[in-house]
Amino acid sequence: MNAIVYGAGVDVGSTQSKAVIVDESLRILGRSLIPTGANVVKAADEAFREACENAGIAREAVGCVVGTGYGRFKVTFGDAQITEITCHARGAHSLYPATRTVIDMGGQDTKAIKVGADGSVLDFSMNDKCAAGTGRFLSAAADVTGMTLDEIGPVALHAKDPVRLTSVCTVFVESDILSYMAQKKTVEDVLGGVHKAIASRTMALVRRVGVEDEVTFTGGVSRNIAMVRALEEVLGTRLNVSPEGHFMGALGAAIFALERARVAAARS
Amino acid sequence: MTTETAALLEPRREVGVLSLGDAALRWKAEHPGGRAIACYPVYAPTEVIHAAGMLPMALLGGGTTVELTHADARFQSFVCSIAKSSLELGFQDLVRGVDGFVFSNICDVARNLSSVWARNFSDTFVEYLHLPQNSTSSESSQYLASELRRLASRFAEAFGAPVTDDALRRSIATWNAVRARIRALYALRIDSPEKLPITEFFVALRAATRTAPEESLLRLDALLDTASRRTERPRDRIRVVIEGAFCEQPPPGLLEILEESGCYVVEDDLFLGWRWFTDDVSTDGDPFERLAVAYLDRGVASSTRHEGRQHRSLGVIEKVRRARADAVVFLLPKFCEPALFDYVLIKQGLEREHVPQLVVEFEEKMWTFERTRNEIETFVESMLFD
Amino acid sequence: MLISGIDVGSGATKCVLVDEQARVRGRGVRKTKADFEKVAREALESALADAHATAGEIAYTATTGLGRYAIPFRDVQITDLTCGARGAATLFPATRYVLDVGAQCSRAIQLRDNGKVQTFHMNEKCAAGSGGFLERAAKYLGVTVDDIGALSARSRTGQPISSVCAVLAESEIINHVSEGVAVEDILRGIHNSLAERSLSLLRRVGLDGDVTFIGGVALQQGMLVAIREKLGTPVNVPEHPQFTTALGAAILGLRRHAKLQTMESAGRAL
Amino acid sequence: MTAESTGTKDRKYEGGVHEKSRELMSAWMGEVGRAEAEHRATAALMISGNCVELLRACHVLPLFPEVTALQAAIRHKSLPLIQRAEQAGYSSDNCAYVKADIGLYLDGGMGPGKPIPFPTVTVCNYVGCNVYVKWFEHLADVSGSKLFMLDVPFLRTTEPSEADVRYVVKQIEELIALLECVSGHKMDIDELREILAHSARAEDGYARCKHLCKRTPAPFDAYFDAINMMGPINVLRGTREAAEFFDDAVREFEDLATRGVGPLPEERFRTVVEGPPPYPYYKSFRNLFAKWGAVAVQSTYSTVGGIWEWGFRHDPRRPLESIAEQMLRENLTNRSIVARYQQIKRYVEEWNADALVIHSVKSCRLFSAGQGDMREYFTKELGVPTLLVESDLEDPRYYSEAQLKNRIDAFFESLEHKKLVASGGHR
Ligand SMILES: Nc1ncnc2c1ncn2[C@@H]1O[C@H](COP(=O)(O)OP(=O)(O)O)[C@@H](O)[C@H]1O
Ligand SMILES: Nc1ncnc2c1ncn2[C@@H]1O[C@H](COP(=O)(O)OP(=O)(O)O)[C@@H](O)[C@H]1O
Ligand code: SF4
Ligand code: SF4
Ligand code: SF4
Repeated sequence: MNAIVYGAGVDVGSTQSKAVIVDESLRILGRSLIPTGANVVKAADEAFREACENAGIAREAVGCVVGTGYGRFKVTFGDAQITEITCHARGAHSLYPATRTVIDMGGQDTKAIKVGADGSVLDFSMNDKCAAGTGRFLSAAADVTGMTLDEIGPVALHAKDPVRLTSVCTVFVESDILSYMAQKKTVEDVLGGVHKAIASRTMALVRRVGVEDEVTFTGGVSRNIAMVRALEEVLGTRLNVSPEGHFMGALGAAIFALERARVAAARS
Repeated sequence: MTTETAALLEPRREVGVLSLGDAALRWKAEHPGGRAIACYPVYAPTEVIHAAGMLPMALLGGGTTVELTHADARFQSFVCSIAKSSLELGFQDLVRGVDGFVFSNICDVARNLSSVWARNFSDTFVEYLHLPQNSTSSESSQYLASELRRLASRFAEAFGAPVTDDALRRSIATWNAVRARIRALYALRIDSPEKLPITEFFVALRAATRTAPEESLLRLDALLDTASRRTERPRDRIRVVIEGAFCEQPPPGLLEILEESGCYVVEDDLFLGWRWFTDDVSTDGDPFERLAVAYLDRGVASSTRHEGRQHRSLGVIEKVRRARADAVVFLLPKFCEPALFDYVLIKQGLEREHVPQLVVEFEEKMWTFERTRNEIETFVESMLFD
Repeated sequence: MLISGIDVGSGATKCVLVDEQARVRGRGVRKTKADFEKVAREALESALADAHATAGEIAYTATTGLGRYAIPFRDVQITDLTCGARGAATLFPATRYVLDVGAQCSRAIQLRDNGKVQTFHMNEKCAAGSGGFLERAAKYLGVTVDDIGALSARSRTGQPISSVCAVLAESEIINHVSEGVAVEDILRGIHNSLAERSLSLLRRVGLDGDVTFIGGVALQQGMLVAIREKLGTPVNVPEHPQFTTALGAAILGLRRHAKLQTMESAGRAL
Repeated sequence: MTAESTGTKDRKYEGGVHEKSRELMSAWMGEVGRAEAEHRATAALMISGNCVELLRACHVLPLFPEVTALQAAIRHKSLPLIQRAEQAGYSSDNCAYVKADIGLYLDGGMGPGKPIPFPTVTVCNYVGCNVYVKWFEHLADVSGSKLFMLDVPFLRTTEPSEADVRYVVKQIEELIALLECVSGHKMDIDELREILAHSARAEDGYARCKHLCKRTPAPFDAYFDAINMMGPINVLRGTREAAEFFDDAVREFEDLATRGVGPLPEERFRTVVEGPPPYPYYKSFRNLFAKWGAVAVQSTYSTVGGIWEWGFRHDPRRPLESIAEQMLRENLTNRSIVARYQQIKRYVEEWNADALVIHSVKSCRLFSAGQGDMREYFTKELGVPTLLVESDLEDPRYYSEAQLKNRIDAFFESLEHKKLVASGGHR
């Protein structure tokens, strides 16, 4: 009997770990999202377990597991490791085959990826050594304003006169925001300014690889509607944003896993 | 900005706020066939440019007006703002109207910028002057004279604008006059700083770096006249020399905070290129050689050149004495290697002389000044209330 | 009669009440929120409750810290550096150097004989080493801020942390955790690197006399151990380090108030 | 950050070249250490486009603060020195080479009676880098030595002007007079010619070694292994020992090339590397590339002292002029960054490289400022796959292994894919 082949991708990010299980038709059967926390090995395992549960299959049924993200070498049960850059490109390509540019905004870094027609990486650029202006910056902004990550996006959309920030350094965003609030700026304008600042910084990154339509926005921050709009504004083009955006790296990894599993199955 | 200062700035706003390109276009509209050449605000061969019938302008970066979206891809995060924002001006076409750029060996960043500029905007005139760093060699002045002549011949080639010896002599005389006015304004501020707030002076000087010298003369005279007739009450403030912002200029808001927090700025190193010579340049003999000799023996002390004759700190200590200042406030542009290096030697010299000092780092695109205000206020509190 | 000193810091807002003899009568603290005025009032109320006093007894209010201008009911505002110096000199008159590590700012101050500021140095713009970073690290490591100090003090060998950037240091920390480094060693490592940064600030202003360590981070035992170890000289720590700056503000306020009163009575006498 | 295990063992490849180079360099360090006791005149000099031959001919022992700084970094001793200098007021944004050097002095490790003596004179060969001017001003200040500013005009086009050459030659003459004065030895022009002949021979050998890297596999890594040749070519140039060193090196590499042996078990990618190496993490950085079978077949850093592979040699018949020409034209740092693009382009084409790797270092703006533009040029205009990574050449605080690894892995993943596609295979 020919067993069904599954592939799993586990994306161990700096803040959150994501896992996705796909079947042979690249359908997503299950997914999971948990905070990475302090024990990375455990987080990877947990994410995988939850995804299997969510998919309703046994761990053992998965033919191949590919680890990606910062903690990819911590996916101890994984069969291979691939960087999230390659995985995001692949994931985005599978959902939007016309994708030529991917913008991945995660907790610690932002990447612009130029993608070939077959979903391979042609070129990429990342924020430099400095982590300023990434997802973490938004989390810090959420903290200071006393809101959740889900809330800041919709609020920022209502900005009338967005403030300008001196820097997008995560460490100093708090006092910058506090002093704007003290000047009686509205929360909407402050958050609007925060999103705008990140978008313009991202633009510089994207220019490095060149903007080519279609552009797909992935990573945790793609869930933030204000960031989507701010990026669309600076790019002057519409973005593909999928509900799976946060899982794109894991999805790409799962697809790679499936391919490997197929090869292995064919061999045996 | 308080409404009071805003009102003071109003008359000069016109030229001060225009983009470099628009300021050039405005002048060119009045001078059909004219050309404009921009240089960093450190030493600039203003006489040679002027003698070729062109307008010398200071390339001052983009301040808070441009968002960096192209230049960030060319220069990394550890490069100063002025280099990035001037390149950005190019990419955003905000220097259209400026016909050429003259760079010189002020630092490694500016040097690389000149090449990157030339590569990205291959249709503009870009020239690089090597200003001698050896101030003691018997060949130095000849060498600089040959550099200035080379520049003049490049102008002739590119624009058909030759520089005759006579024209250059006349230009030297004109710029001597401009520098004399600027010196008079500085003297006024040393004497009664309350008559000329730093922000107003800053805007006036900034305007002078993008106006023809003949027009600057009139404007500066008017300012000198108005200011000296004012009857402001001197306030209880400390007198400071600011040092370090010789290339990337501080945001006017930062200067305003300085005065608001209790300082009178009585000397500085802003827009040095427009007041480079501490004394008149001779107008007889070979004018190229006269300029070269003056560069070597009566140029201001500046971080952009090697001062072979005396310790780095002596120039600043001299300024403190001459301006009867109480303290030195270093305004250092973030990532500016020459300023950050010289700071150390100057600081040590000031410590030996017991001159109080404060260090503040800035970026031209700074918007909020809370931290800086805090530091300056503390500094003033520590000096004023004993 | 009471004088209040309110320090609106970037992390916490602290209030200290002193009486005419400059004795501390009450303290209050609240986490700083965007509405500075409200937070300041809350901290003040909490201090009043602590002192069993009423708002009517307050004769003069001095504000300091990041939000010093945002408090409309203040009589005077003074910078936190001046106040920190004054507070430290009040508690330990021999103080020559003050190290103040708060939520976002670290600073080293050199004092003159009279408790005035001579020179100071703040952390640079790109600054990983402050209390806020510790709070976030604590969250990661699953411990509370109150526990950090004791845990770290227990470690014998700190795990070196190299990153200059707070954000990047976090991932480094995570890395260590997953490699099985003990939580206390990581905390100690953080404290060591924070201590190193603080000391380099101190060394910039000089180091040849009594050091007083103030600010919220001085509450952490491990940090103290790290600093003492590196410094090799004794370090004074107030009983309530977090309130030192507010105390300084109150003391300066008290002087100012006394001066105004003498001027007033002199005026009346004329 | 602790170097995560990369799965590859530290490379075993080390040959006679490495060993001999270490011997020669420690002999020179020994001389430096004895200089004071032996009352020998010394002069501090910069590596870029240096004129070490003049010092030798005047019997003045050369000191190279840059070499001192990089050795501190390789031995993981740079951080405390940098911090020491920062306490004295240097900014975290200043070039860390300078800070390590000045830090060494502040730390008491340099000066009278120390293994590294104060220089008798400080000769600032201002070739390109403006930080040199600051550095030597500071060094002259702490050591109390006389500073000679040898001002070398920037190469604005492809050739120096007559005035440029005249200016430099004049200064060289003035420098000789000064050196003669400090050493008490009158320079003999024939001795200088002999020294220059040694130089030319070493230059020839070095160039031949680098050309051998055009073979597949390349017999050595022209970035990492070239460092071992940079001591002899820059510091010891003009000595018989250095000339012989390169004769041996050519022999060794020719043999390897004939046998088809390279520095790695398998050469899978050929790269050209731009920018100085991260000395504090030299080994682990190398391993990040070795893991992928990536070998540098050319590098720009190896030409800071001089570019020899296009044929320039010091000419004993025109001693002063050829020294001036070398300083003005034949080294990386005095050329514009755009001229560097052309140099790299030739490397990529003639050495048959797959990709360009740019290592951008925060300390050195001379090298780095504008490398983003370089990346634009190579990726967009030439279509050469280009990787840009950042850290520092001296300051360990700017090295983040996890970040570097992420970028390097992703880059080679995509190169590998391209190779697969090109060879008709698929994943
Ligand atoms: N519900 C949400 N709404 C908006 N933004 C979110 C949400 N959840 C996470 N994010 C953003 O996504 C970031 C994490 O993105 P992710 O791609 O998981 O990064 P990493 O892979 O580095 O962990 C967070 O820092 C946060 O800014
Ligand atoms: N109970 C506590 N135990 C240990 N550390 C504390 C405690 N309370 C506050 N801190 C530390 O002190 C910091 C706040 O210090 P504080 O001096 O109040 O800062 P600021 O004046 O900038 O608001 C916090 O970030 C935290 O690291
Ligand atoms: S600000 Fe400083 S670093 Fe920047 S271009 Fe000017 S001199 Fe160079
Ligand atoms: S602390 Fe801020 S400015 Fe510094 S590297 Fe980190 S994010 Fe960038
Ligand atoms: S800037 Fe670069 S070339 Fe100049 S001294 Fe520093 S490391 Fe050397």
